[in-house]
Amino acid sequence: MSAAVVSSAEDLAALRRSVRAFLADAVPEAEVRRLAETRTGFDPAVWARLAGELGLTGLVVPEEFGGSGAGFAALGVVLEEAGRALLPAPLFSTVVLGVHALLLSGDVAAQADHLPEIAAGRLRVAVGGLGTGPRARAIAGTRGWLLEGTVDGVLDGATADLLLVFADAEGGAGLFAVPSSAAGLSRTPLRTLDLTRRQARVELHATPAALVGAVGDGGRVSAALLDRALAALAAESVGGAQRVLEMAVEYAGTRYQFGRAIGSFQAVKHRCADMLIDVERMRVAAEAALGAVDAAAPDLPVAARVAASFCGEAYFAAAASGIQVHGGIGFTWEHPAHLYYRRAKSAELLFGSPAEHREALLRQLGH
Amino acid sequence: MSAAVVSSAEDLAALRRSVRAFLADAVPEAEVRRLAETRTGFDPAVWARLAGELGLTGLVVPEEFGGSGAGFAALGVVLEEAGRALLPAPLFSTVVLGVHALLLSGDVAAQADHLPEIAAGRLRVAVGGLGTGPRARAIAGTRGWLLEGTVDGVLDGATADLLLVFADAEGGAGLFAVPSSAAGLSRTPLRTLDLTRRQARVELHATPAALVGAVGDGGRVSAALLDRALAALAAESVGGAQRVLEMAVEYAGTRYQFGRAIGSFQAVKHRCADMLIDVERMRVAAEAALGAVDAAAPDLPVAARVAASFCGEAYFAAAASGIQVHGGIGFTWEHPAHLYYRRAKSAELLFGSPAEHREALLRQLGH
Amino acid sequence: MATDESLDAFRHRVRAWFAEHVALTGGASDGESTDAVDVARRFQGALFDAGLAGLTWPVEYGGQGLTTAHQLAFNEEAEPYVVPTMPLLIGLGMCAPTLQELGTQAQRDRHLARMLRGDEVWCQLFSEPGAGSDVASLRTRAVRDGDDWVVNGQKVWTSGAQYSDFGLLLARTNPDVPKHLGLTMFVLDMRAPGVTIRPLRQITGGSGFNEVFLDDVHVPGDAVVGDVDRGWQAAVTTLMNERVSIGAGGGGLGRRLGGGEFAALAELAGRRGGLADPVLRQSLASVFVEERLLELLSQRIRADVKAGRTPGPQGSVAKLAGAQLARHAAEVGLELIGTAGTAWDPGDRDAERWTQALLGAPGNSIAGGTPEIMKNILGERVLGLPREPAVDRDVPFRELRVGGGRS
Amino acid sequence: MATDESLDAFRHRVRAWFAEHVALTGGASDGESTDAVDVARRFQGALFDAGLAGLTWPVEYGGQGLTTAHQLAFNEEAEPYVVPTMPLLIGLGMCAPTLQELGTQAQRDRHLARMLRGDEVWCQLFSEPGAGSDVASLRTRAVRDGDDWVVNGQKVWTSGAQYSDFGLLLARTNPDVPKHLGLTMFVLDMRAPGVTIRPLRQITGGSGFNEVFLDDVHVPGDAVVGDVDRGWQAAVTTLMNERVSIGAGGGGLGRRLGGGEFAALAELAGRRGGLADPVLRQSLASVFVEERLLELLSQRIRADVKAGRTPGPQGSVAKLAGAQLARHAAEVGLELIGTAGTAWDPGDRDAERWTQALLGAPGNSIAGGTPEIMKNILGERVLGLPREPAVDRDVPFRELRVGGGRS
Repeated sequence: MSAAVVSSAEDLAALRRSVRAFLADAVPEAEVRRLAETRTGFDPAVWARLAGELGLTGLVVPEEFGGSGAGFAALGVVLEEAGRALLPAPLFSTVVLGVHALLLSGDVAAQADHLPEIAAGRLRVAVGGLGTGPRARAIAGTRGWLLEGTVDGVLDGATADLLLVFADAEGGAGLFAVPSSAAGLSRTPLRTLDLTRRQARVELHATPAALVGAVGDGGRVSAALLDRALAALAAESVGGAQRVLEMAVEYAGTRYQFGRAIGSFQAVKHRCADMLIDVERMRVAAEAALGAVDAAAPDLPVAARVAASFCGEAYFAAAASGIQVHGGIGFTWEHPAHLYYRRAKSAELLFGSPAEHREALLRQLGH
Repeated sequence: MSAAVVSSAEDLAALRRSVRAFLADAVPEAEVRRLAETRTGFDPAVWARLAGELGLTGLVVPEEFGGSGAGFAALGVVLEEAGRALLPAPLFSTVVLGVHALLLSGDVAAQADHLPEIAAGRLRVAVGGLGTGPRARAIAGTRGWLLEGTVDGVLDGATADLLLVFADAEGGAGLFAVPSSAAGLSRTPLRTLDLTRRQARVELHATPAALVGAVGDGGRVSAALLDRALAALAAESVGGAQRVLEMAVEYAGTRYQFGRAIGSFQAVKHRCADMLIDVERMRVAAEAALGAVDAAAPDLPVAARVAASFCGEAYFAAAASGIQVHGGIGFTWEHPAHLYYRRAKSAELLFGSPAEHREALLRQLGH
Repeated sequence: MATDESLDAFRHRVRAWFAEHVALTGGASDGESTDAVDVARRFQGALFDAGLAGLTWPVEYGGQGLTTAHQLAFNEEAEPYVVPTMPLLIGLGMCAPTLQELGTQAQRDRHLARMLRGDEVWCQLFSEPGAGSDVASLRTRAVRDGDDWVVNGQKVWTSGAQYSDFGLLLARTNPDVPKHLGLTMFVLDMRAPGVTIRPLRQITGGSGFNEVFLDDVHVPGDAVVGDVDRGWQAAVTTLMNERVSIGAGGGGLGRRLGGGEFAALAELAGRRGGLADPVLRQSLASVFVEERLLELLSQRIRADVKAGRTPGPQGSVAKLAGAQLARHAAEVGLELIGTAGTAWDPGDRDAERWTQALLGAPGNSIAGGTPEIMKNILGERVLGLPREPAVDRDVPFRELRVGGGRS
Repeated sequence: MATDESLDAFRHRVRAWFAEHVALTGGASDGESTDAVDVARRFQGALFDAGLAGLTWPVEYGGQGLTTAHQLAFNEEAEPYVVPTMPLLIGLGMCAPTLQELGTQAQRDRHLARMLRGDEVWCQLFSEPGAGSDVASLRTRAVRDGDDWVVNGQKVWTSGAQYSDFGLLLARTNPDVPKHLGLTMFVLDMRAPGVTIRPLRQITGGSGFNEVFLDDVHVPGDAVVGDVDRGWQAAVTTLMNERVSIGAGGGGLGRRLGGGEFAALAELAGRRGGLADPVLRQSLASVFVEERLLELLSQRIRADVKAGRTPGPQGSVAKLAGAQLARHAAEVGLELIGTAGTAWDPGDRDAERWTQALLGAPGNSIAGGTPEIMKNILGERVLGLPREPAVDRDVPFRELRVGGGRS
């Protein structure tokens, strides 16, 4: 289905069905495992179909730039399904971070350059410098901006066609675009806890870069982008946690020990109930954050931190609990449980720890 | 039995039996409840028997001052039993805080004045200024020291015959003795969360006081006393938590719902097991702290903070869990469960919160 | 009565009524004092006279026969006011729907309109000392005496027994069949001879519940609700209505959601110190998160009810999360107060408030369904996990071991 | 051999032996590589030659017939060294005591001295894919074939299968009786035709366990340990010895206690920042407390063993607390490392260590008894709470639903 008209509950449900069906068919667990062993970590053919058949790379790209102009409600549905399937593809990096960095920058020229390419599935974007690690510096040279420094933990940074890097210039922080072919750019894949999401170290040595938006506006853009990233990650985590819960319930209902399905034992039943309680709370937290983006609510930073601090811990707790329900089989390599366990802990720490999110939340609340 | 010879495991077991039997007979639950409604909160006749028949007020008083010269191993046994029975009596204030403040002060004259009286059961002592609240000041007047200020939360402060107050003088902190008859002394009972342990606000207005030990030595004495207080409180808490566990297990084994003893349901069984796990850990924590006092181990401050930070939270968790096992009956006034719940939360906060104990622990460890 | 009235006109009428009768609202509503009951009766009577009581009830029972949309409009208009009808909620929310569904015509005619006017206050007598989570194991006996019944036994956790006119009583009428099959529901006149009510003091010192002793209480034969020996089905109807009524309110014993635990704690921290402590800041933020999630769950439940959907698992989740929040907030409050939370001057309202909150937490967690029962419901009814092997399903009640508990 | 030797003389002999054979100690001992097994065999052989193996075993089985005091003296002298006998522990700690107690004279004569010399390495084959916590529901069949038996089935979680010479096998010999009554224990030659061993890869990437497939494996009649159909009692004996052996080590799968999680984390915090963060300081202090309590529990267990007392509940408590500490420490480690714990340069040993610790935590919690099973043990055997109603006690195994689990 095209994502062109995605607004009503029925549209969202249809979008969910089509994404779920596609992923079940194109990226089943065996394929996720296979891709985890490859160099790039994703399948360009699947990426092309995600962009073409499903229109996902253009989902939130405004219509004037060739996209569907959908909002975070629709994006949340897609990410929930991607999280459920552990889809290894540069979706989060390109569609959540890349597209929204460009949109938030307000730089119409850069948008016109890149968004249609993204929507068409021809450009994959990674964003660096969003987190709290070391940042690059931007120096105004005679022939334009040059970037210098190292940026760690760039999602899909090794395979992106375009890097958008938050860097500190003399007049303040700014967002800079660096094509993958730029001089002085080197990208090193890192070892990752999460086998289904790649990260890279990006080193910049006098690397020519194009300013996107204005110097001094980078702080605003990165803060707003972070809120959106947290909301999106929460949605993705809901999908993963829901799947973990379903696997646990299915196992508990069909695994017999001591003459009974183990799910009839209160210890297991209540463990599943605790997971359900957390998943339900994750869901409302994520939906509130997504809704706050779509409503341009002033409350968004609060909603985003609530979602981030809760969903990070709850997803990991659910993933760990899911392994416990499975017992021995749950900690074997062959069982998918550990893929979620890895993803969950990685998500918990990706944009700051839950404690950091809570501290930020309290500041947002004016305390 | 006399506490004169208390050293071996057999002696300690005998001490435990005699204290438990005495308390079961002299201060059963109905009596604890009755005393909770009285003005002073304890029964002088029982106090006299604790001092006389059981020799508890002299238990840790050195033999040269008329006591038994026992150590913290024996004191811990007594306190565990007192905590188990929720004994409402000024035992902790007099025997733990009062006796050890005098012993730690090194002031032989003050010891000779007061310890024999304590051992004989004729003097009840309260100690103020040990915690983190506001402290009194000590002013050197022409006729000796005068104390000025308010000290909050003095255990058994309203009924003690003698107050020992840590106060700040010009040359540093010191310990000062104030008889209950002193001029300018006023004592106000406070409302307490724990119905079985009284606390008072002590106000001092130009109150004459006798210096115990040396000015400038008060910091050392109060730190050493705090370690002992934490070890003692942990022992008391073990007794309470153990009793809470026993009540829960007894109820779970005899209460039938859905045709089964509720203790056969894993939710209840595992709740009791969790309580057991905590009680066992409380026990080793408390014993290590008591042992560190007796061994004069340099590790004592660490052992004391380990015991305090763990036992405070674990006792309260056990008390709350015990109520849950009892269901509706557990949150009625008539059931003893809430007396332990109140005691546990009070113990958790009495000498600082668990978070404060953990921070102090890390400092003790040199970090 | 007002079926032709447009929704807008109705809304305006409600708004005007509240503006005019504001003096009737906002009174003490702790639900325990008889004063609160009088306030509730007067308010409900005025509402009835204005044609604003029982909006969605059938006209034949004294209701207005209006739509859910009218009810929601009413609720929205009522939002700014403290509506003092708490003492009537069990009657109107649980007992009346049961009578509507299962009562005889005579029972409906006699009671429903009076309940709606606030002339009759009702309570519910199901739980017993030996039958808590397992209500169906109750032992109160009703024995035939000609056309009548004689009831003996003891009930417990009866909210509002002391001021109620009537109660829905569940009693055992056949002990020779399995426990669910021998129960019957009755209308009990709370003033009948042999009914003795004793307040049950809780940890907090308050007495929101009662014990009710039934000694040779005569109940007329026409007081049976539904069929003899089919009382369990009737009780399930009553409890379903309880769940809907609690669920719509957002879970947690009528606890007002977004009641501002975080706001109160943040204010406390600002006043007594604590906002500068990074560790306490973590606790404060956690309370905010828990509270926010509870609000969101409650919104979801209300949206479901509004849309006519059966609420999902959020009701049970909200009950559990609400109890957890209450305890957590109380613990954080006490930690902010520090040692003064163990002993305080009677004038220290902070210590009073948060120690009371701490003492109320266990009741909050247990009443209305223990966490164990709520998790069974989530595990079995929502997740579809298998039940425990039943050891009491096919055993005559007489042979079943019930209650007990010596400690 | 050395029964006249005084305890002091013995201690000196041990000390001298270790000083002389220090080169044999401290080798790789991760218990997985065959290299480690060779090291273990050589060390054990030297120990045997010196008359220092099987100190408390009867002389007739190749042991020294010494007292527990001698064993403790040995342990104390061994403390400074890394004793590389991990791969032999299942054989010496679980299988050998079972043979001593239940084996035939021929079995004892054939195996015990060889095990003690390190010439035979043993493993244990109880668990199956369908029989985890419920070992007695295992499905591997042993069918009589003349005097011999033919075994078919699959075992799992078999530590050391890949380098073991023999194993204690539990198999079903009678499916027509309740599950505990139709099991028999056998000595299995791990090199027999039909035995296929496949390493089982864990979350961490390591392979500490194996699957063992048994296809028409012929087992001679004289390989039965104990009586036919009385294998459950034999297995209980084996598992009791496991518990004593784990308990004495301090719980937690041979995990070295006081292994210094706190020290490592404090060092990490000092190096990468974190000691200045009051919230992280709380986490660090909590790890210290958990670790200290675990050490104290372990001391208690050792003291009980030393005094000849049966260890109390501390063994199960230590197992649970150890797993909890392992996970907690790993989580704190990752929080200290921060975002770099999600992606790191291969040279970042901190990230490697603590992510591995996190990945190992679930196995630590499940292997050797899930928390659920440990809490059942504590609840039933220590606290005396009633068991679940048994639905499988009196049912012929053939009619029992077993295993499964589709996800």
